[in-house]
Amino acid sequence: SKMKDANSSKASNKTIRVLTYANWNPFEYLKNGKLVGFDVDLIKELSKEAGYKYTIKNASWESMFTQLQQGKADVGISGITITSDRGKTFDFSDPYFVSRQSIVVPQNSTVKSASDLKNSKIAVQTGSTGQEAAKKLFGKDNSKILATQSGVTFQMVMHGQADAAIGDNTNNEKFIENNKGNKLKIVKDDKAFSPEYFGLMFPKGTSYKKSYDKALKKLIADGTYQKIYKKWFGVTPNTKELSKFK
Amino acid sequence: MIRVEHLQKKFGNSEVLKDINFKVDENDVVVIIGPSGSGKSTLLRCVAKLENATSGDIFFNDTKMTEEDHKLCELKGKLGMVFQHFNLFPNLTVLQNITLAPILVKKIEKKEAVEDAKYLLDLVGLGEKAGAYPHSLSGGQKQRVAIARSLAMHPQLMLFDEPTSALDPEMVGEVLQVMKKLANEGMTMIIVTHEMGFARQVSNRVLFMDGGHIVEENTPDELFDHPIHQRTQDFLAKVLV
Amino acid sequence: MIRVEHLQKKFGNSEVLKDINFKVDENDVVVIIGPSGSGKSTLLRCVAKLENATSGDIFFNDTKMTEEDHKLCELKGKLGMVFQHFNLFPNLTVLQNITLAPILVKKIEKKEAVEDAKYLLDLVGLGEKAGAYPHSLSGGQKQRVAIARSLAMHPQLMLFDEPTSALDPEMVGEVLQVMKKLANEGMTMIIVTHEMGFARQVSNRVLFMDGGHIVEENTPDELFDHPIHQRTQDFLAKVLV
Amino acid sequence: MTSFNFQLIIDYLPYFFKGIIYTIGFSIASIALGTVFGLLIALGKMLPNKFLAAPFKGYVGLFRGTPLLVQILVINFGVVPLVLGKSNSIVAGILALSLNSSAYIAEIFRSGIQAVSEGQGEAAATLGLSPNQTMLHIILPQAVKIILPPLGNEFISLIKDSSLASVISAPEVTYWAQAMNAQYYRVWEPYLTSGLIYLILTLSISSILHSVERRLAVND
Amino acid sequence: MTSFNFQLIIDYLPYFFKGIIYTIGFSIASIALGTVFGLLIALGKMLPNKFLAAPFKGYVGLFRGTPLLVQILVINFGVVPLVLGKSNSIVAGILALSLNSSAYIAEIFRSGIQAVSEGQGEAAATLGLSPNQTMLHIILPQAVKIILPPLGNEFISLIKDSSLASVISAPEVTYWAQAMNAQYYRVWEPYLTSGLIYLILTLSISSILHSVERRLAVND
Ligand SMILES: Nc1ncnc2c1ncn2[C@@H]1O[C@H](COP(=O)(O)OP(=O)(O)OP(=O)(O)O)[C@@H](O)[C@H]1O
Ligand SMILES: Nc1ncnc2c1ncn2[C@@H]1O[C@H](COP(=O)(O)OP(=O)(O)OP(=O)(O)O)[C@@H](O)[C@H]1O
Ligand SMILES: [Mg+2]
Ligand SMILES: [Mg+2]
Repeated sequence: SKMKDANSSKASNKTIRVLTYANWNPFEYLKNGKLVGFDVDLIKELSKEAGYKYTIKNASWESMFTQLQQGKADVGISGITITSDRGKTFDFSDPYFVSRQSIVVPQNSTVKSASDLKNSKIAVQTGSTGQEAAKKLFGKDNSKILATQSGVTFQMVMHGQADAAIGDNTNNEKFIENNKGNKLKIVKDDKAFSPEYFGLMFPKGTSYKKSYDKALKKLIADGTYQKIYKKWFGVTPNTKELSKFK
Repeated sequence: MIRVEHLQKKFGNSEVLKDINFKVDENDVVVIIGPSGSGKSTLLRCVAKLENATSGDIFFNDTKMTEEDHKLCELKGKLGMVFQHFNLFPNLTVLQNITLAPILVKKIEKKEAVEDAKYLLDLVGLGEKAGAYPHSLSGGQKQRVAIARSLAMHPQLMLFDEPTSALDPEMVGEVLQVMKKLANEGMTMIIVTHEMGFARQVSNRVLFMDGGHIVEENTPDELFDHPIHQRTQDFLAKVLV
Repeated sequence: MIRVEHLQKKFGNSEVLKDINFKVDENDVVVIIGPSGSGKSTLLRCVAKLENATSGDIFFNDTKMTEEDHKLCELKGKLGMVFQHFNLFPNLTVLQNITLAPILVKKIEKKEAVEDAKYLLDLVGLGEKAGAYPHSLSGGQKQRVAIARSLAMHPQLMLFDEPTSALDPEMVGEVLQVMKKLANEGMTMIIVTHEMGFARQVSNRVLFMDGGHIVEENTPDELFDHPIHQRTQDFLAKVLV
Repeated sequence: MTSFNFQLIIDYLPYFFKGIIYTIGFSIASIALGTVFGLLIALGKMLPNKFLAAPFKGYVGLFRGTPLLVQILVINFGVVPLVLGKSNSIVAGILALSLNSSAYIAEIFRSGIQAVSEGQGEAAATLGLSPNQTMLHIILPQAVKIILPPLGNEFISLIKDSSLASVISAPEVTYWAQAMNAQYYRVWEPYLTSGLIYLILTLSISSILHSVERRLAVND
Repeated sequence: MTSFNFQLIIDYLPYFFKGIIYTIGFSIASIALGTVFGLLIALGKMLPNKFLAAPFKGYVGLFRGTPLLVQILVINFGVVPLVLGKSNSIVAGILALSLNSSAYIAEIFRSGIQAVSEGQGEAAATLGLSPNQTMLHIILPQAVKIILPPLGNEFISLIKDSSLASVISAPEVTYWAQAMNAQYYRVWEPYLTSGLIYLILTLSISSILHSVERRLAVND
């Protein structure tokens, strides 16, 4: 504990500026006006462990990227998927969450897997990893991949403008759970959709990456991570999946 | 031709026309005189259906002019009016100002309408202004165009509201000449004017208005030479010096 | 007081004023007559600096009026103008129309300005219309308000562009009376008018314009009784019948 | 900002060109329809009979009062499928943009028509012109001259608002900018490009309107 | 639509009320500032000297030609921190909305000022009023009467555009609607509520303007 004290006194004059886009229950959202969620709890524990004070601010998705790029903030945590494209502009921490895409179709649909969607119209959220996955499966220039806002993808399926929507599975489950009358169902296809890994996102060349990576390892080791995960997702995580990231 | 019965006009609470009764027969030339604010313009505007009377009736060729009259437009075309303030159309040239209504309302061939318009422009001494826009005309020139525009519809009844008030004396003479010619050709006219000499020469009846009433009505010679009412006498005394 | 030298005014290619020269001394009353379109209004507008002359100079109290003159506004306040078309301010009541400039430009106390305005309104016979808006006035009433509005600035020089053309003869007499009184009090005036009788009584000089020229300039008696130029003779022959 | 990558823009140029065609098409069609509808609604709103005018007033209140995005979604998922049997993002986009802008344009027309002096209508009436003829030949030409600047505002808003059609996947300029942003995770290249395109389009329309204004001002 | 859950709305009402305060505050401040700036820019744009008028023309072109969203972001992350030392979403939101709407309002003022007859300015000039006095006492009162309907358009657009301030996390109505949507994964409850709020706000402003219009029309 002596060691810890020294650590925090050394770093206490450093305040980390954290950004998030609080629009994704249960990762981060406003509950009765307060910023809550898995990411919010995690960054709190991670910062404490790394010995930083921190402030967390709600920003829009795009302005979060812009501000990080301009160095106006130090870290973004918002269910951001680690991709090599993003990696050209930003640094990422080690992954802290594994996510998969899934397919949403009408309840009477016969779709069983992603391969059944060839020649179908597919709604995806602009800029999402679902869009990425759809392009990888069905071609980059496929005009049948319809990009739109989140939420509207489900409307498109319900109104027949699209045959299916591809999006983050957590998202899909939450929506269907909360909108039971919409006659939609989820089709999972773990073979088609490779896992995605969420990471903390830093401006390129940051010095904080190292201390947060260390803190994450520590939290996983002492079970804090698992406690937070259970609180928000109701299940215990398979932390082994995290280490499959390369 | 036109018959006005018990016409009353109020603006809010002020009664501007009070129980007006008169008749204009075909070929009549009626002149209305009276002091400023006596209601002369308002009366003409009621006859032209630009104002709705508060009560009373107006008959045109024995047809009652009602607000709902579907043929009001058609009626109006038979009834020309020259305004105190010209009201030329600023978006149209002088020639277009004159030919617009004949072409649209009377469905006259454009070529014919232009010819007629040019004849009328020459008549009012503005032959060379056919292509000009109203903004570039002097006051007198505007008024003459307005007269030509009304004449172009060859209406059955012409209403003139001080048509020469913006004209110089030289032009007044020429315009009055035109109006006299119209009168001789049998055009029915109601004229608000202060040109007493002209009134005497051209009209067969003069109405004197004051305070919203027709105070006196007579032939020009009788009214000018032997006015009956004190108010008429006072007015003419000042005017005819 | 005012001196015009070699004034020329073109609208595009048409030369409306051609080498105009004249002088108005203090207490002068100059009347300008001439046929429609001869340039009378344009000349007044150049003097009032509402139009910029194409060439030539205008001096006011020996100061050259240039476009860049910072004191142009101040100068303009000393120079009243009554328009052929009234140009009352529709957003203001009659009283406000009259008191606006004295209060804003002359910085006169509001109470004083209102008193003066009421005196002037009575003068033009519109005492009871102080609270009315211009839209509810007859043509003649509007013109009288416009005259009162100009007088309220007690200018050194008054320009009148056919100030009585929209008035009925009764009112013409009264307004001319006011103008006569102003002349007697020593007000310098330039008046475009067709009231030849008035011109003779009130003016000490008459200019006859035609086609953008000052054709003839003389005392009223000389000009009306012994016109020199043929054009003047023709014009007066038609007008003075 | 990390170094600006022009190559990305060049790669995406074909898509932006396609997008420009759609954006211009959306804009022209909606400006034309919106102006016609707007004029009709202005005339309706000025009907002397209060009951007849009421629906037009309601129309203006509703279309100005609710977000265009909602109008686009409702028309795309609700109205168009009802009429055509299926969603069509092009039809829905043009329809929504026209209906929305017509509410604003109606108010602009109303202001211009009311600014034309009453004497004009009276002179036309005494010449026997019908109310329609008076409106067409006398009032409207004078009104249009007055309202050109605010009409320009509205047309410009419309061009920019056409970007909202991207939400129903109409492949116009913003759709491709978003696609480019999504593909490369770059903000500046796509949005500066699309911003420049909109700037050029809006400056073009306002210079067209300015030259019309100048032409009409000649007979002042 | 799945069953509409009023309880969710009731739970969120306190936030919506807070949001309404912000939205109204944004709107009133921006309407006031935008109108003042707009008038100044209109006067600048009408300067007879072309060189002096050019920057005002440029301003209008730029602010009408680029997306409001971009203007908000640039002002929030670029301009405000430069002046205040740090970002402030309230200041930035009001500033961006005012500057943006002033470009549109300038064009509206210009149309109204040009529609007032020249004789008015001439009469005022011969009475010795300075150009400023003429503008203030004679031209503007008449111009404002003419332009009330398109001004209403602009004020309404501004109220709705204030929702874009949610992008810089200004806690106005749309911000809370988005938060509610994110928390519950429900579309209709949050967006119908916010839509209704905007509808009420815009109908209020247009009925205020209509009554001003009626009052001014009396002396016609
Ligand atoms: N729209 C109106 N609202 C209120 N009062 C009005 C209106 N129009 C006219 N009046 C009033 O009605 C009276 C008669 O006006 P009218 O224009 O008919 O007079 P006039 O006899 O034509 O006068 P002039 O010879 O000066 O033209 C005037 O007192 C005028 O103030
Ligand atoms: N803005 C203008 N553009 C072109 N021509 C003009 C313009 N203003 C006046 N004119 C022309 O200049 C000439 C003189 O006009 P002005 O108004 O000075 O005549 P006026 O002597 O006052 O006539 P009136 O007695 O009819 O009022 C006319 O031929 C007229 O058409
Ligand atoms: Mg009259
Ligand atoms: Mg003149």
